[in-house]
Amino acid sequence: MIRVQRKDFDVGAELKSLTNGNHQIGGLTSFVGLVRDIAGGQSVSAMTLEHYPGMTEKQLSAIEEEANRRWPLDASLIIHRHGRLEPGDQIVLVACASAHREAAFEACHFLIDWLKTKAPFWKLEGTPDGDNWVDSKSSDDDAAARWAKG
Amino acid sequence: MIRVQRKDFDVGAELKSLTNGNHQIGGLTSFVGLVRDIAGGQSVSAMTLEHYPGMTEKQLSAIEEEANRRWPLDASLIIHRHGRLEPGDQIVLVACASAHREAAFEACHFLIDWLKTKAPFWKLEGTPDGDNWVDSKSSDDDAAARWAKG
Amino acid sequence: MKLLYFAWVRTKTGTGEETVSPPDSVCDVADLIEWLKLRGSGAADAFSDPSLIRVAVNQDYVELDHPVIAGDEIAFFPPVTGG
Amino acid sequence: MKLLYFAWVRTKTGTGEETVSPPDSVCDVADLIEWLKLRGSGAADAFSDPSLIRVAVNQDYVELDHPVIAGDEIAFFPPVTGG
Repeated sequence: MIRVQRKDFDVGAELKSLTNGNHQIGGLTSFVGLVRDIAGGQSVSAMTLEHYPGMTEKQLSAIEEEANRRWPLDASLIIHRHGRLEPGDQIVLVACASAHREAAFEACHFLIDWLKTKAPFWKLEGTPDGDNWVDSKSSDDDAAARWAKG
Repeated sequence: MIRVQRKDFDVGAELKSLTNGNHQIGGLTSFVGLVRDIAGGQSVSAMTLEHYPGMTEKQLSAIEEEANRRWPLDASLIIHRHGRLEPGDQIVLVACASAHREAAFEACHFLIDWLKTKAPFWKLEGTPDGDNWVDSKSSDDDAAARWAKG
Repeated sequence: MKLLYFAWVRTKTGTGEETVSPPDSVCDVADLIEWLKLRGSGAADAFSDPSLIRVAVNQDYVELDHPVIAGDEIAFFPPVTGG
Repeated sequence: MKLLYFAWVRTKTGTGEETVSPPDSVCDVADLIEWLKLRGSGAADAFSDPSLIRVAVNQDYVELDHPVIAGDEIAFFPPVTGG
């Protein structure tokens, strides 16, 4: 399941509903991304996430389908927020449940790595020097490249 | 922080208190282990976790310290239950928070892999054929061996 | 065709969305970018370094040699930074 | 010294905990296991294949050649299966 929304999410409730009643699940791995108050040595007072409505959902669904093709998952979830956020706010939740922990870990790691390079979101950071569009990181490209199929 | 307890835990509340107020945290990775209703092709009606009080806490603390030595973590948590559990019940929660997602992912994965081979817990599964002590898995040894320092 | 701009591409072009009808000589994304650069200083600035621009046609990533036709939704934006 | 047994080692020895005073000739864990096997059929069964047994002295994992002395807390158990 994927969701793109402005409002916050409740990690506990989301994880609970993901596994609830499915007793084949042995492991649930999740990742929460949070707004930091510092980036590249500069203090950050706010972050505004712009996205491409329509394409975002299409890309997130494609990423999730790919994870389900690669690993035997019982459930998966991506929630990504957009709009104005402040330090400490939750940005994204990715979760994968499987019979065994390795599949849950790898699929969750894959989802966040791919999402970082494929999902059409852009971050505008508010700093004392003004607003800056965040540059993409080569480390994110490298992380996603690990999952490329040879 | 480590806790060994009989009672259930609230994943959402635990994760929230782990990151709350620390705006240096950019990523929080967590793993929840759950009781499956099937194991090795046999149906499982209940699982009883025996442990070694004292040594359990000592080993979990040592594992957590090692993770904090290896990765720059802002917070880490291991909660492991003991006693009688049923399919769908939560067994263990491992969570790591860091400025960056790679450290959070790797440390969390390390913790659960090492815990599986180092923490003195033993599982007694209730099946239609009677109670069986669960055998250790060579795949768990292999998973832990990945983290051995060369 | 409908053009969409995001992030600093949007702030440089000065608009988030526009509808254009380029001449028949505009066959692929690269042609479209060259044509847009001739239309105004904002676009010329936004597209001054094409290596910084990512393109989606009908919400899928494409390369510069991807064909464009009437009715397409074509989006230009910087490398993504979500998650 | 205090001995602890867990999981199927406990069910085979028939006890979870006992205090013993082995002779001075028992210097290390291997000696202790041999001495215990002579004391009763439960221990002989539990320790019949030493490769299946893990040992902790004072709550740290040790090998069979680890010394044991009066006052030690020594635990015997199968490979762990937590998590």
